[in-house]
Amino acid sequence: MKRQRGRTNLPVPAIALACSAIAFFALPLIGLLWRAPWSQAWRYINDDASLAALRLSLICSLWATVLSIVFGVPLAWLLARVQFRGRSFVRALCTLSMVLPPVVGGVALFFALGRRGIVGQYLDRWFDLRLPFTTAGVVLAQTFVAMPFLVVTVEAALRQLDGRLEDAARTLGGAPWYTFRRVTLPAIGPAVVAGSVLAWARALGEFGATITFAGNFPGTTQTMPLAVFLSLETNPEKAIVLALVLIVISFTVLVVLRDRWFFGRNGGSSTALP
Amino acid sequence: MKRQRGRTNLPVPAIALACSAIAFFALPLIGLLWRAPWSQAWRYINDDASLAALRLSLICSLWATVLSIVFGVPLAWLLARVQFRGRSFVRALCTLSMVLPPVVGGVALFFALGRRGIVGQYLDRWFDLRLPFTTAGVVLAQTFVAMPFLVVTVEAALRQLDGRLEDAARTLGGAPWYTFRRVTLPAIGPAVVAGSVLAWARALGEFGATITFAGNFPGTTQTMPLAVFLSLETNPEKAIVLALVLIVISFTVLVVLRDRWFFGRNGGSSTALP
Amino acid sequence: GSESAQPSSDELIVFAASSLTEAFIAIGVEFEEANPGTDVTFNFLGSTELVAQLLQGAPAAVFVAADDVNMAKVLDAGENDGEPVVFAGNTFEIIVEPGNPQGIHDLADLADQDLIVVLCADSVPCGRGAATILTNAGVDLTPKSFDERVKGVVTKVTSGEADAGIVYVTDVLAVGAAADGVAIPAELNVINRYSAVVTRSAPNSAVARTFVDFVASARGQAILAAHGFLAP
Amino acid sequence: MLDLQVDLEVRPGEVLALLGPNGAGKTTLLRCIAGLSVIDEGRISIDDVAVDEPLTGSFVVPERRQIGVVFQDYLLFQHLTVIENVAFGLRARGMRKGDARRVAREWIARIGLDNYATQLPKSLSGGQGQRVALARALATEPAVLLLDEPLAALDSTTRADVRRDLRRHLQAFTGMGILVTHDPVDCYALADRVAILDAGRVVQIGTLTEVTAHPRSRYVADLVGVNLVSGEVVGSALTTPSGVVVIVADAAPGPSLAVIRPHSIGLTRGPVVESSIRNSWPGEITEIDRLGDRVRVGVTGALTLTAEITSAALDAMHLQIGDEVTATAKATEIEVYAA
Amino acid sequence: MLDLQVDLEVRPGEVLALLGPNGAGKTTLLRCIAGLSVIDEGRISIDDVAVDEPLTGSFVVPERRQIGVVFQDYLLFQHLTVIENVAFGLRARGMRKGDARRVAREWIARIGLDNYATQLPKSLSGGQGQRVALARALATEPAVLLLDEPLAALDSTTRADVRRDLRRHLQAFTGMGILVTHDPVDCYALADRVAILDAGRVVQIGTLTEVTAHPRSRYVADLVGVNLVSGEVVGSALTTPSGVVVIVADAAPGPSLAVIRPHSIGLTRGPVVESSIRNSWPGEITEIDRLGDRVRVGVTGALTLTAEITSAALDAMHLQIGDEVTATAKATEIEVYAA
Ligand SMILES: Nc1ncnc2c1ncn2[C@@H]1O[C@H](COP(=O)(O)OP(=O)(O)OP(=O)(O)O)[C@@H](O)[C@H]1O
Ligand SMILES: Nc1ncnc2c1ncn2[C@@H]1O[C@H](COP(=O)(O)OP(=O)(O)OP(=O)(O)O)[C@@H](O)[C@H]1O
Ligand SMILES: [Mg+2]
Ligand SMILES: [Mg+2]
Repeated sequence: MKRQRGRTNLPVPAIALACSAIAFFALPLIGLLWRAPWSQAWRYINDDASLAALRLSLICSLWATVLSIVFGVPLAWLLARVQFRGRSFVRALCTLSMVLPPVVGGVALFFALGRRGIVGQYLDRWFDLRLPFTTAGVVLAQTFVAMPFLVVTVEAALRQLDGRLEDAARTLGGAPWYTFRRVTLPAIGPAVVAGSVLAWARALGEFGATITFAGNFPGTTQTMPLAVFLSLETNPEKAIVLALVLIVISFTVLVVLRDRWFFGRNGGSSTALP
Repeated sequence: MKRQRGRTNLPVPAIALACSAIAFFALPLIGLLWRAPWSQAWRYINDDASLAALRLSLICSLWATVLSIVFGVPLAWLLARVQFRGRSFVRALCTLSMVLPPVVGGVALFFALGRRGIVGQYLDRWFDLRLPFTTAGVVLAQTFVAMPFLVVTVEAALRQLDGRLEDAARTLGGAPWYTFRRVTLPAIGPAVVAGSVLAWARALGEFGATITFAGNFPGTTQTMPLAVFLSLETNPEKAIVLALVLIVISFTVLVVLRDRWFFGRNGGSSTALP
Repeated sequence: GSESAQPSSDELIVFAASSLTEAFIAIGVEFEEANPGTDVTFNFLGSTELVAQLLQGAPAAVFVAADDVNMAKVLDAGENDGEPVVFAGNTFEIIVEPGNPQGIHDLADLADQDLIVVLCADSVPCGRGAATILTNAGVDLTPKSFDERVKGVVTKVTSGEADAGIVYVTDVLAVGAAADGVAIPAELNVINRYSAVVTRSAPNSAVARTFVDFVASARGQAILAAHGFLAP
Repeated sequence: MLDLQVDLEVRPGEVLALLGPNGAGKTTLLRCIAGLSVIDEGRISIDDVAVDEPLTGSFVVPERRQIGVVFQDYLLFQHLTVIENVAFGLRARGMRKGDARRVAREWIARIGLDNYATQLPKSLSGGQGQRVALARALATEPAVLLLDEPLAALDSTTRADVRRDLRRHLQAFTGMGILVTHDPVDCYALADRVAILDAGRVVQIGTLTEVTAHPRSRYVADLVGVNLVSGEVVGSALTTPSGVVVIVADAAPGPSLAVIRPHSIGLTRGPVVESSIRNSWPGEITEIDRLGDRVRVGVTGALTLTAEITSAALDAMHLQIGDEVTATAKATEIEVYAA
Repeated sequence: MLDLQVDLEVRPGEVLALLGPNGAGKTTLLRCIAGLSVIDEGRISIDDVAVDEPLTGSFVVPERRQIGVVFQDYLLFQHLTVIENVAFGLRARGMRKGDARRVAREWIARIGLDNYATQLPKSLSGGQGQRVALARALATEPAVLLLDEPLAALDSTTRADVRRDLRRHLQAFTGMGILVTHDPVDCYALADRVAILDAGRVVQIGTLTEVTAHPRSRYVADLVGVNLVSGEVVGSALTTPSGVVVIVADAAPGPSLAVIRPHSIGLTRGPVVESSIRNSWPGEITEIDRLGDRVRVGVTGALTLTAEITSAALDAMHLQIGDEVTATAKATEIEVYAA
């Protein structure tokens, strides 16, 4: 209840491991900062192409996150709560895009949604809708690689949740959807936020599937990682600066969404009894 | 308790969304299967280089997963349970490698652990230890990109867990480490498994950081995604076959680890009171 | 936002091999000045990736390949409109760290077991070139890595992780002081041919053809030469 | 795990108390009625509407059943404040937010937790949590109330208050109530009839007076605090399976149960030599429970009996645990009925 | 939230019962003793070793305190079977697996759950869960036992059995016990002394007889089932703050408390005209609780009183809720003591 005296709880070896992990993540960042051409930084950032890429990256990754949540949370719910034949198969299917080398993912997306793809050819023929090489294509490619992270995280949380809380809500007259929205979702809040962060970060960093499926057109499909990658070919210093911009942005978002927002207002132990 | 009559619980719109998501993941796979050159498949697979890449991929991704668990779980614990200044910052730091385009991640690893890197130069000078261009380098690169997925997932689960269960264990004489191993870990089992699967999948599909930091040498650093990518340049059909092999393997692992294994023997609602 | 990359009438989309990036950006600027109202957009990627995208219906008006193999793929698929124009060549150099601390002076020096040498993979043009050169020189070496991109080799050398590699002359030039080049004798060297073609789906093939002609023109050649490319 | 076979009817306006040992299936039965568990055969109907009937496949989902449930472990929503918890059912049934909060606030006042309205459940004590769970279930004014040990964690003062409130509520309402409890006081105060459940079967049902007058199981006997002996009556003697003889007055022959009330049992030191009292069982004192000015003394011999004597008598006789005593009872004070 | 200021001492071998209204701080106090919550000032010591003393900064972590805790909501480990739960503490303290299981199995037999040994807690009923929690805490034979309502969810038969077992255990053991309960029977059976906690303060402490003889709070009076009146004694009359006069025999002047036992209160219809009985308070019947052959009748007038009469008397007088009656009590039967 009060102070934390004597209550760290973590054994020393665990802290040592955790700190090594932190160092492991910090060192490459320090490396980037160390090698960054600070005098040139502003010039590299304040460049139309870079800014356009940044804008596009933010918009697309946000859309991809929204799509991941809208489709991924119900999917996780289905996987966690409905017993059906082939559930393991469906679960594996939905983690597919994580193991696929992203470029292959892009090629697979072509086969599905490209001009000659299974579904894409009809989209083209009937609706005159072409997804490859468009901003929508970027969003799709990002969603394809990012959504599994949300699904897996949320499913795990649903399984950890006491289903009887939902029972209680239903006896109070909560229809399934109401119950889900007002009981299930808040209870698994930390996991949904965590999953969204994972998906967002993955979408923001997406490179291979995007460049393959959506191409690399400044302003419409050239996202920040593509800009970074291409700068690496021509101007490694600029690449470092742009990568740092990407890092700073995600840092800002994650740090600003502090613990309180991040993990709901009860900040932990949300399935506890009084 | 008994049958599932009348207890699907999921509202129809949610099922519709979930099914769309499944279709979205299934289509690209179907596309790959459709375009796969089945007559040649066996020849492409049963090829020394492919088999070596496959072996290396499995070994490295397994190691990366193990390292992610060993370092990532304590890190998640630290982030979830210890209140310290700059916690949000550390958390953001540990999701860094998710937003970094993988190639830049590889370059950043050079800056940290390479021959001229911040730490790497001393490893080289004092221990004659060089990580780039080695299998260990592959494992490191994969760990760098994969661990955040485990950390974020496990942290969310720890926050969802009722901390008083750990209290109970401590009053029974469980030292922190014992309590963690026997109470905390099993209770967040689903999330640790989910996080490990995410990390493993991400490691298995890792391409950019690996080729940058560890290079591409058959037998020591050429993993499956690298083999797939290189084949894509010369022999796209072979690339599809190899990608399918990667998919089949991860499918097998995920389906074989069925619900029971996957989510612990209580299969859900693990924080319920009797 | 789902703005499309489908071109408007005065927009010209050029798919160009990434080794041409600096040179073509300069050419693009001059071309736009010379043809008011046109707007050139480049998609710089590895030739192979460009071919893959082209075959998937990417909206390119001009395709520029770094080697004959990739150009052949486009021709085989019938995606071209007219014959390709060879407009430049590129040769190879040994890339070493600034100041050449390891004292590498010829191909034979690369065979030293203590050196960390990286090459391009066989599947990409620069890898095939390097392999031919080493065969020509009778040098047998085991590199540490076969990179999938020539820039990967460059990055490894400029970041100090590798001691040497075999890359295009233009690549060494592009990184400036970050690396030095060691010339490879012409009799051992290989020339890589760059060619450009107007695509079948080009919405305004006239403008596209004007661009190809501009690249092959004296002004285009001058810019290319300034970036280290050889005449065709 | 549990094989539950129950045939029960609760009339509108009636409250049925459900009693039974731990693990008897009380909670499970409530879950079936609420629609949270599904039955394999038979029929559950509410107001003559079959809400669960496997034969016809009819099943009404829980949220359509107009039930209120107080769960044994409360199951409060940890992310909602106390007032939001109480208002939940009203909101779920479509009441506007402001109205729902007003009603909820009244309920919170009634359970005496005004100061906690905007707190999260995790900052409540056990008893406070139980009161919130009760208010949450009652707030929707359901047609069927299912209460699983709703007063167990309350302190004595609060329990009396809440019980009184609950009685008022149950009397006013025309629906059915089923109340699981281990406290006979709750049954007396709240229930019209009592059903005793054991291992998934109803072993006794009736008004409280009927059930307590003629207990048919050790559970009920313990509950109402009487001694129960079962055996075979021949003539005026009831013989237990272990061979102990209990002399009784006018009993029909056959398998029977005998009730011996604790205060009709007397204790003497040493054997009873000559007396009008026909029954005497030697034994050892195993338990002494003081309850105000009366004392319950457990005597274990061939029979295990509880006698109730005054504190004064206990002190005068200097009785202690371990002492050898004889328990005596007049045959006329033993009530016998067919098993 | 809670401001807890307590000064308590429990001697080795002694069991202290902790009673008090919901939210009084009982659970919080146990958590502090267990080392799960930290105190701001003062000192907690076990066997003369300070385990928590902010002034000196000394703090002994929970796992070093040799305590056993039964939590109010059990907190069983859901991923471990019943036997693994019970064996947990033994294993944590380094006992070999086989030995730990053997000891655990004995405990499980003692709580009557042999059939459930290899089941997971989620397949237990509430009462069964509580028994497992109890066995888990007792199995390590701790020096200090902290029991938070350990018998609340048990049925009456099991409760008596477990209580007897617990008493045997507590008597045999030389450590200290603190027992939170709302049931006076538990206090009688298990505790040597009783402390009454209210709003974080100890309001009364002493042997059970002392505390129940002279209750100092409505909570205790309700608990032991007596009526408590507080006021100012002048001469032979105690006057409550609301002005009601209670005639008492020989009392010292000053602020006082008066206990009126329910069975010394009589009820008559209409006003009492002439009687040797000096006290008579008119009121309305608000409650009738039948408890076997006795009935508790709540009368609310200027005072709120509970009278205990026989069922026969109740039926003879046809008393019903809402009837106007007069409650009477002899001055000599009212016990008065300084507040
Ligand atoms: N989820 C479950 N899986 C398997 N068995 C269960 C489950 N829940 C309960 N049981 C079993 O069903 C039986 C009845 O349990 P139930 O909870 O209905 O008992 P109860 O009468 O409510 O007991 P208590 O008074 O202790 O709460 C018990 O033997 C229990 O072990
Ligand atoms: N985690 C918490 N945060 C804030 N306040 C709390 C917390 N836990 C308990 N409280 C408050 O502390 C007070 C004492 O709670 P505690 O659980 O100790 O009561 P208790 O005496 O055990 O009551 P009960 O008999 O109902 O279990 C209560 O008013 C409660 O609201
Ligand atoms: Mg129950
Ligand atoms: Mg408590």
